[in-house]
Amino acid sequence: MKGIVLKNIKLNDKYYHMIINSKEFCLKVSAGQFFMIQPKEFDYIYDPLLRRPFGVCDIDDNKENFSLLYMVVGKGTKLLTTIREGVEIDFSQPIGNSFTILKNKKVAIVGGGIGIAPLFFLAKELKKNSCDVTIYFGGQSSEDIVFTDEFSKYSDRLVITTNDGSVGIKGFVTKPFEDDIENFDFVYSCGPKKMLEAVSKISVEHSKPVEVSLDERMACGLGACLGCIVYVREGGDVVQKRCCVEGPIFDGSKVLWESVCR
Amino acid sequence: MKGIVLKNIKLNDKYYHMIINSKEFCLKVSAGQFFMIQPKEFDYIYDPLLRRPFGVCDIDDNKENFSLLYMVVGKGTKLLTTIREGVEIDFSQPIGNSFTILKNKKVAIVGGGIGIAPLFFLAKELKKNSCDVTIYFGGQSSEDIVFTDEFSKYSDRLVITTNDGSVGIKGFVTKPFEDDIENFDFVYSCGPKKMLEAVSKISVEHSKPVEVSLDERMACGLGACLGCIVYVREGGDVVQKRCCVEGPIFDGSKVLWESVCR
Amino acid sequence: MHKLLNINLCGVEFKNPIIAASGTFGYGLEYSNFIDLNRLGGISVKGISLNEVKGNPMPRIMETSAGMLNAIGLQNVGVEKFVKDKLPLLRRYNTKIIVNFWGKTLDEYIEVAKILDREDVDMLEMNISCPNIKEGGIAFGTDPKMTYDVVYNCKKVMNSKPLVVKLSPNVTNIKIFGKVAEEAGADAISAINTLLGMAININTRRPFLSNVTGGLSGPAIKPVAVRMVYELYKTINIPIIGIGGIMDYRDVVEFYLAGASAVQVGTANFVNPEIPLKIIDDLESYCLKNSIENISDIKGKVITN
Amino acid sequence: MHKLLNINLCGVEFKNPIIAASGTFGYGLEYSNFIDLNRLGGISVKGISLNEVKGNPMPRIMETSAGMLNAIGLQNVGVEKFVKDKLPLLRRYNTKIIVNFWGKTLDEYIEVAKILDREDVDMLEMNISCPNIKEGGIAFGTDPKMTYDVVYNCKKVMNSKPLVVKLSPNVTNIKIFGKVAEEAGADAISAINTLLGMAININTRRPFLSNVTGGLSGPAIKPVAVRMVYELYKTINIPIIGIGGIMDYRDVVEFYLAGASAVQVGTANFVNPEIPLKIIDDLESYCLKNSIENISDIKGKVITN
Ligand SMILES: Cc1cc2nc3c(=O)[nH]c(=O)nc-3n(C[C@H](O)[C@H](O)[C@H](O)COP(=O)(O)OP(=O)(O)OC[C@H]3O[C@@H](n4cnc5c(N)ncnc54)[C@H](O)[C@@H]3O)c2cc1C
Ligand SMILES: Cc1cc2nc3c(=O)[nH]c(=O)nc-3n(C[C@H](O)[C@H](O)[C@H](O)COP(=O)(O)OP(=O)(O)OC[C@H]3O[C@@H](n4cnc5c(N)ncnc54)[C@H](O)[C@@H]3O)c2cc1C
Ligand SMILES: Cc1cc2nc3c(=O)[nH]c(=O)nc-3n(C[C@H](O)[C@H](O)[C@H](O)COP(=O)(O)O)c2cc1C
Ligand SMILES: Cc1cc2nc3c(=O)[nH]c(=O)nc-3n(C[C@H](O)[C@H](O)[C@H](O)COP(=O)(O)O)c2cc1C
Ligand code: FES
Ligand code: FES
Repeated sequence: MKGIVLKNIKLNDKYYHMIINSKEFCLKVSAGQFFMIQPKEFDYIYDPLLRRPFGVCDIDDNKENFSLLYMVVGKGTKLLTTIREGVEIDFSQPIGNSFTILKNKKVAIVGGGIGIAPLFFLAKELKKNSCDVTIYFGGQSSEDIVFTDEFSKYSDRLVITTNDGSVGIKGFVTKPFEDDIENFDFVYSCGPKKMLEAVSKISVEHSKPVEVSLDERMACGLGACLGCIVYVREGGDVVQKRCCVEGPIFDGSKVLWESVCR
Repeated sequence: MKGIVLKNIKLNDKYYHMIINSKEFCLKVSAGQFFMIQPKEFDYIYDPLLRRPFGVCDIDDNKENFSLLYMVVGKGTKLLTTIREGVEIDFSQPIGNSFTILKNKKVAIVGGGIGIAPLFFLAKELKKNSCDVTIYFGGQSSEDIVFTDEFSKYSDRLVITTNDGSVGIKGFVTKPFEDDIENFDFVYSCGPKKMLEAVSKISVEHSKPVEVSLDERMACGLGACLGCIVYVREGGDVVQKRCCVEGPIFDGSKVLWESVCR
Repeated sequence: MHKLLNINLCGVEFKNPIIAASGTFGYGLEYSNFIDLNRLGGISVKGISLNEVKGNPMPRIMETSAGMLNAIGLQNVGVEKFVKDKLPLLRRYNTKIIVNFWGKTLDEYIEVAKILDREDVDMLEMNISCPNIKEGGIAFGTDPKMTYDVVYNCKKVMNSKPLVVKLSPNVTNIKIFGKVAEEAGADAISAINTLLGMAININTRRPFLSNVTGGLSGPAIKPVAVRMVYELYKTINIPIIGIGGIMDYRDVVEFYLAGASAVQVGTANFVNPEIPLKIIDDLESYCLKNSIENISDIKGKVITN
Repeated sequence: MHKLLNINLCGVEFKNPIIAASGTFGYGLEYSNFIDLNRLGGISVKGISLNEVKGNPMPRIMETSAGMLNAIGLQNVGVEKFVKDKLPLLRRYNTKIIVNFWGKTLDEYIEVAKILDREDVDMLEMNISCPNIKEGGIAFGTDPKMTYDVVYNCKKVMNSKPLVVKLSPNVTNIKIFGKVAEEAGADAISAINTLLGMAININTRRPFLSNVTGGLSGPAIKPVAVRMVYELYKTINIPIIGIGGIMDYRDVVEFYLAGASAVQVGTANFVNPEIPLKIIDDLESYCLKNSIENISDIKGKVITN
């Protein structure tokens, strides 16, 4: 697919927000899905080579534009920051499974750092379906805490934590979440793997269903390369799932965390 | 060296003109010299890898800005077109030898296609030194004929030819040049190697001194890689010259054309 | 439709010489939602073995400059499931099916070859060059005697299908392996598989791949691949399928000039699944523009005097 | 000044482990107008032979994806002129001088080694891996017996200087060559030289290099180089100088973790002559930031369990 970059805004030194116009994409996508994007304007440049995966952060109400919230970490994301408004960019269809969208439930959303990106779209969908939404949003420090106004709009409670205490509660995001867990029917999470593992364990201990969005390194995003395997318990067996097409959303209670975390 | 890109103007589908601010560069450069430029904004991208050589096309009267006139042929030059005004760009010092700047002589300047680039700077210098300058400027077709107003300003006669006759005289630029050759004391040329060979032969036949600017593929532009060798007669011997540091300007009567042309 | 691009490889008619490379195209079906598989000349499926293989632990892939490293470890469903579950679905498409296969032992190679030879596939491609498994794989591809044995013995049990032998670039002299495979009965050679490489994460001080080393593919390796195809073309008489870093039609022409009779597109499928189709279109235009009646006319036509 | 980066290689003290790679730095002097040579750990000069060599016809270089091909053909002024004209000028700089050398025959290797051993240079680096000349060069580097003979015989005539042997990556098993060189008396190994590659101009249908094939260098080959250094480190006990695609300090750290005791920077010098100096600065900061007392502390420290 192709679409025009409408905005590519620097939020702070670490995060950017890009809005792309594509009705075709918006009509297909659901919360939790991601896409692969060519992190450069030119297809004849082979460094960086592969497309990069990003979660869908938001869709406008007219279903014409979608956005990605991205953190600058390496070559690809650095180059993404230089893409100018008005440029046509190449990306894949929406890929993967999506979060379960419940109705009229009390849900917790736990996001860590850039893991917050696909949770915005999720919160919006859950609110539309009359859920009571509590968002736990944790970061290293204040610059990781972005989009708070928007998150307030799509949640009933927004709990912010930072490791250095620069905004919100000082400490890990899992702490306030664990304190409140008995209030919830369902838990959603995205963020660093260590955090997802903790969120899943806490949820399991309290017998709460939990869905996590996993980021594995990806080459194809099509289910072909077998580079993005996640090990999951199914019945009594451990089975291999391709994070790109059979994920990125997994039942947190089933994931073999020891094979994932590094 | 580094400098700010002040302009990067599309002249037509084939040619661009870039102006870079760098007093340091301007104070050192003389007509016929070239420089290597990183054809991208980012040094952590390794495709394209090497810097690209370009002749110096013009220097402003305050010696603050210099320009390059470039033809879009491959990856590097395509990327060059995307460099935005205001961006800081990395380039080498002025490299190589330079054209002999005569005083009060009648000179012919023969340029073919993009070979015209360094000849503009040359014409300006020769005019400053009270030479009578005739410029022969040949191209495939009308889009190769750029900067004619400026060339008129720095020449006493401007003869334009195109292979397809779309502007100027139809045919090769060497024809009108050969017709007039007896009028000149000295010949300068830059352009396709076949043309340089022809210009050199004609000059030698009429016992006119001739200087040509040669384009060899270059990796380092420093004299280190030995990738840009030109074979030249010196005394009775044939010697190897590095086009980058011992050129790019050669005595056209001395060049071993059979080893150069391909 | 594609007269300019029709080729015959060991008696099999391909509508065009663009084949999806093994391991980069799954079982083909993965791509069916993204591109029209009917347009491809052929598909070489992920390397099949006698029994199901789970592959290496994660992480298995890493990008490098103009290339990528992989150590998937030949994960596959095994020949039985492949034939039962994947092949019938794949056969619905009008494209040639090449089955890439391998074994941990000589007997496994023979067994898989025997099974596949009876099935509805167009060609077999023997992988003796995978750098990412401990047993078998690359050992068969880096010792001429073992290469001879495995090719000879598989060919002996095959009655109907052409056998392509896929060579490893991790050798001092690829000509020897081409020659040996030819002598042992190979109907064609494909070259190259990946170069053995390694990358280390300086923050964790661990290799980026759990397997420590992996196979390097992509544009970075194209010059090595073109050189090897050229060397093979001067040495052997059976056709060569050129592989390595092909990203556009120009690369295909380059491999043809070096001596290839067809090509496989690998890593490019990851970069953008539409690349093979674009190559087919562009290659056709190229032939038209250059008055080339059939792409085979330029095979080996590099001028080196 | 650079305590963090001081290293001792075969008894020679380097102020830092960043050495300019042979063939990419001329005779050093070419760079003296662009950078302060005194800051470099060392310079490995362009491969020197007994007699002057004019090299291959043009064209000799071509860029490829994240790399370049060269077939310079070891053009050099010959050992006599080098010693008379270049060495005295180079010696004015406070940096270690490694003389890369080669021969067309065993006798030539020995002769050059003998001459250089008596001169005011710090180390000799034997090139048995240049892919771009017909005689000698790579033949010595792809046959273990020849490798042994040339190393053993050169070492025998050398009394004072350490001998580094530079290996070719164009072999099935580099460990064998490392082992053989060590047994024959090499004091250190440098790896790797260029990979043999080829590129064809589809418009002219001619190879981009007059020599048809050439040596591939640059970031494209880094994964192969790191893998080979890692393999060598596990096999031999003499120090390894890591070479191949180094562009920044992170690459240097990667080679160290794989097992290198020093590195050479090659193609990067063409990309920007200031790269080696930037690497030195950045490497120092890296050591400080990570509380590494001396860069050697991380040698071979890749974690592979
Ligand atoms: C399903 C999914 C959704 C994602 N959503 C987002 C998002 O919404 N916002 C965001 O900022 N980031 C997201 N990421 C992570 C993002 O893809 C990486 O940060 C990005 O690819 C890094 O590219 P780079 O070139 O800057 O870094 P480099 O380190 O130069 O990348 C090198 C290679 O590693 C891969 N890679 C590196 N880090 C990661 C990672 N953490 N996960 C997967 N692949 C990686 C790249 O794809 C590439 O192939 C997501 C990842 C996945 C798998
Ligand atoms: C001394 C000198 C002065 C030059 N002055 C100008 C000028 O003023 N304006 C202009 O438009 N062009 C000039 N050129 C040619 C210009 O350098 C090439 O067109 C440019 O490098 C092509 O780069 P690319 O990436 O677009 O093409 P690619 O084909 O992708 O380049 C691949 C490689 O080949 C080299 N290369 C390709 N073509 C040439 C060529 N004709 N000459 C030298 N190297 C080449 C590149 O440097 C690069 O390493 C000059 C060349 C030299 C040697
Ligand atoms: C992820 C991945 C998996 C691969 N798996 C196989 C395989 O199963 N069998 C095989 O013969 N080659 C396999 N290869 C090698 C490719 O078929 C091809 O030879 C190689 O990647 C070079 O081509 P490229 O540069 O176009 O990718 C694999 C390559 C990659 C990148
Ligand atoms: C133009 C060029 C010339 C070279 N000449 C020599 C040489 O004379 N002797 C030698 O041992 N290696 C030579 N090399 C190989 C380099 O020293 C180095 O081993 C190789 O380029 C890989 O390192 P890099 O990727 O950093 O360039 C040459 C490389 C290049 C690019
Ligand atoms: S990224 Fe290729 S299979 Fe998932
Ligand atoms: S370009 Fe390297 S010596 Fe001239």
